[in-house]
Amino acid sequence: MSTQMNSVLRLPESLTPEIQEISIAPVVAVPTDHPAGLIMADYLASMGLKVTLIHPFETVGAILETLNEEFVIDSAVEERFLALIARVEENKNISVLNNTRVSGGKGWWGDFSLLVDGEKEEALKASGIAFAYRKQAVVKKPFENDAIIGFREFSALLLKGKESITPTGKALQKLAFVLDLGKRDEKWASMTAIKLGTYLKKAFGVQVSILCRELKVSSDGMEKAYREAREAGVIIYKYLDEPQFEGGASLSINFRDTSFMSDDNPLDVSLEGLDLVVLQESFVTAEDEKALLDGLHIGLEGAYVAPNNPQFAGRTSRKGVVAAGNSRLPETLADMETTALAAAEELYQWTGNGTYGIDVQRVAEVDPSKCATCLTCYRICPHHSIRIEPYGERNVYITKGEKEGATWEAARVLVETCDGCGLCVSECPAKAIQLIYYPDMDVYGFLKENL
Amino acid sequence: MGFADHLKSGEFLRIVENQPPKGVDLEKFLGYAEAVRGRVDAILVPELQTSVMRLSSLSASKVLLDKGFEAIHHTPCGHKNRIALQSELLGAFVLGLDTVWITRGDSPNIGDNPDAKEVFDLGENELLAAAKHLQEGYDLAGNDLDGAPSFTIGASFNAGATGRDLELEVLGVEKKIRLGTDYFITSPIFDIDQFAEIMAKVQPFKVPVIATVMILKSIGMARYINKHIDGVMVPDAIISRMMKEPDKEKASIEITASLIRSLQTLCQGVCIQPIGWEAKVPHVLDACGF
Amino acid sequence: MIIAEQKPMEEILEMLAPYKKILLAGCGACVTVCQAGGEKEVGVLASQIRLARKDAGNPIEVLEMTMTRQCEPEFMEEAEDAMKEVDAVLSIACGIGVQLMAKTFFDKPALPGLNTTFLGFPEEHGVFTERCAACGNCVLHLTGGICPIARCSKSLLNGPCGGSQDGKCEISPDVECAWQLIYDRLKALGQLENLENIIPPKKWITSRDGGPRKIVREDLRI
Amino acid sequence: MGSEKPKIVAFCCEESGMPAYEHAKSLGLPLPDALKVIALPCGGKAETGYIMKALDEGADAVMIFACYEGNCKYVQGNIRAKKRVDYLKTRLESLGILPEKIAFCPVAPASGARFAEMVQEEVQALDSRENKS
Repeated sequence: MSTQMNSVLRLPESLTPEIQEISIAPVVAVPTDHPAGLIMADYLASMGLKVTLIHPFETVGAILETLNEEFVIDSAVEERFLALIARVEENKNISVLNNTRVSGGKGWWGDFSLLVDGEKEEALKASGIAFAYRKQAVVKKPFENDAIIGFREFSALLLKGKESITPTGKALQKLAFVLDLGKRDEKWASMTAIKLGTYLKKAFGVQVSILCRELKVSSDGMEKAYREAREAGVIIYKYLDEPQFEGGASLSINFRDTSFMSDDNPLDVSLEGLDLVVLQESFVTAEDEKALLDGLHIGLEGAYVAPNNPQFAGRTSRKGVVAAGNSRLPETLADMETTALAAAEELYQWTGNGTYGIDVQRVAEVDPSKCATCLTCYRICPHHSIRIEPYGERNVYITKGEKEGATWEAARVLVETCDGCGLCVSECPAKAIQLIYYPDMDVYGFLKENL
Repeated sequence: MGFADHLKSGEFLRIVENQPPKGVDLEKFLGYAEAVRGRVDAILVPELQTSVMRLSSLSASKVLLDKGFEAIHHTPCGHKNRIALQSELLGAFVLGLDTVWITRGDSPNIGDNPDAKEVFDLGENELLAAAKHLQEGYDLAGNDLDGAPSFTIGASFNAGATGRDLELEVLGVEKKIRLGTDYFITSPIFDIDQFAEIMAKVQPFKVPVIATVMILKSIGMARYINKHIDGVMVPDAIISRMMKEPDKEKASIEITASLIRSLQTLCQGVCIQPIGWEAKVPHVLDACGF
Repeated sequence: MIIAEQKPMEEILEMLAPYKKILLAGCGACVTVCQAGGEKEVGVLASQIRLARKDAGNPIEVLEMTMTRQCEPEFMEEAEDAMKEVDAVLSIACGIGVQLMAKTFFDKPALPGLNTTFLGFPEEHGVFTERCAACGNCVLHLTGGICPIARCSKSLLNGPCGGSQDGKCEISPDVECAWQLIYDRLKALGQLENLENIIPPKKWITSRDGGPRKIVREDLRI
Repeated sequence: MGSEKPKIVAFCCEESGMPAYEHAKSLGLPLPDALKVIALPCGGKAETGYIMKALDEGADAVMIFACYEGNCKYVQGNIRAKKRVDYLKTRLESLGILPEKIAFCPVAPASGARFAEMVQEEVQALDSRENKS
């Protein structure tokens, strides 16, 4: 055993970097109903981009109404945001569309069109899109009880500095978090419960139980956080069937736990005398956001891309589209502001300079003579950056290295938005696609040499 | 004496084919049967021959059985799937029709309802296997039966095979015997020499072979057979003999009778196929001295 | 498009048992698109065969090739050289490809690596469904563009059979009742009166029931 | 050479598997000499052909190190890789080859320890199999 002798095939930088400058109009759209949208619009405009702010309210100021619901704000924060609104309203780089809803979108980075209020698509062109929408938090209470609340409400209580107070006025001694009641597996809730639980246990000696279906260790630092929580005395249970709640004078939860025993041999657990139960909410995506995501082939998953690199916190699966605010479920005001700025900066990097240099070697390329136009790549591409060009003259595609006049009906990769991930390469049944900078032969050659 | 006993006895068997009516008037059908009563060992009742829609072999055989005839019930594969075929075999047994003849059957597109859906779920060999299974007490899928039938099973045999086909046919005969065939009825025989050659190859299997003898009604019919029906060849000698005779009907009966007489030494029986000349069958029997 | 799926590995290995060197031939047409016999499947299957045989201590040499289309005699040329070297060819084209291989290379066994399954389309990526039975006598104009021959499990021309429940077929709750679909579509089209007419019994003679079919276009023959 | 066995090919996602491998190395954690590491831009790039080819060329096991579910930069590259591995396992089984020869291993970029642990587990599993047969 050693750590020195492994043969390693690394990702090549590029064969021979070939930078192609493409022009990108510094024009962006910010569809929003969330303060994060204002932050992004302000930042992008201040960097010199032409920004169209699209929102459904009478005035820009109305966007701030949500600030109160979501976050705890003091007068300093309020002042900061009032100044933000003033800047947005005054900035000549920002044109504001009041009372406007988004009903769809299409296109690619550098050439997006937004459908607003059912108008023609041509109505709004933009090179990039930064969006931020509210999400409606829905707490599914088993029955009406003041001591059963959602995460958002609980965070607000804590942030008000009343850590040991429950909504019922009772001193908080026994607390249970119940996760995974909704369908979607959202890691933020586990993360929040673990962090808050550890804090409450350590700082105030609150007895904390966390009930979940599955431990989510898939984020950075989660394993460590779980360990810390356990060491602090937070008890984590795993249930199979939905826990049963009982109300009355004393709030209790009954469920079958599988964390100590095996799945086949569960243990009946009853948590009694709870002062507070915090339920994981489900979040309802805004109509406008849904229409936008569907139109751009992003989908909810694509909007929440959370790559391991936290630098890109605002990225979606599409180049030229970033998200912030409630669209990504941040926890605190500071988080929200950071994400919004990071997202805006990301979009500025792509769209701000008027030109963009692309290494056309670091992309996938289709060999049209092999392409069976099966549409696999078109369906699979996370960036939606493959088009199929089947009909007529306008779609004729002359390939590299082919004689002039050689035309094929085939898929074509848009080099501008291709990120070189290779998903299309690995799925193509005709083996018609290759990553130019990292062809299959590299891998096959390495295997042959080293095995 | 039942048909099975006749087979065992080794005597030369006489079978007559009697086509069920296309309709429900049984008068002619029964008339033809009565005309040969006591002079033949069994009456073969074909099922949907050449895919022409008519009364089923099962019903017609049962009518004959009730009138005291020995009937051979025919089950071809063309128009029923394995479920119906097995059920039909069970039905034949409970009606007392325990002598059956299994063949591949004809495609509907040569019959009078050419648009019908072709079935051929099972081939002849698979149906023979099914019959074997039924007699052993379970169906083709291996499910147990509540009471097993017992049959005397016949299969077909293309006696017109020559050259490469002959090898295949002999192989097929062997296979069918393994699948429980008790007797064979051949395709129509006209060429005795050729048939003798084939019989030399299948004789060692020691399974009774019954040769079909078709009553040749006219020279036109002979020519049609030579042109359109694979595996059956009317030799020139027979055609020229017919041409010479002034009384074609008489010639026809004599030719048939002489064929039957030559076959008496070659195989274990004949099945007379009248093809519309049912009324002439007694004359053929007379001419043969049966 | 012709939809096919790969035969079980056991079956493929059994077929290949007598051979030491084979050609694995894919096809660049339908089976590429339904991801059963394209270049990728050729690569993966070849590796699988080699692995299994190596493991069994009876190694086999597998040449790989994906032909443009295995359903045209002209493209058979592509395989000529390779066929000289091998004991047999395992074709992962549809049944047409296998037969054309058998016909072209008469002295070498042509083995099928796929089960050619039906005429259909991908309902979603990775889900293929049957839509046409190639019966040779189309009735789609009478049935709202939904084929009762291919999609009704009893191929009823004047359905429904009465066995469907909640619009699902009695054979499985995953199968939609074709006659429910036909009814819905005709209703949407305002053509429900179509259902009052009785469609005459099907002419199966145009289907496989009339024997192997053949189309001769004298105007096209060269 | 004893250290030449078992040959393990690790396909590593550039976003998680590769950093985890580097991390394991920087921590000095033991990794087998015969571990061959191949970087891929995404776990989803580990195509069926690569995996089968690696086994075909003589690898004793193939491991695919990709991101945890929900963490893929390309939305579903890891999910697709996992599905592919599951499919290939069924194929291997029908070939009479142990499906454990292929493993899908989700890993976080900073989990060098987990990376090394999973490789060790695979080595041990291979060893015990070797001893059995």
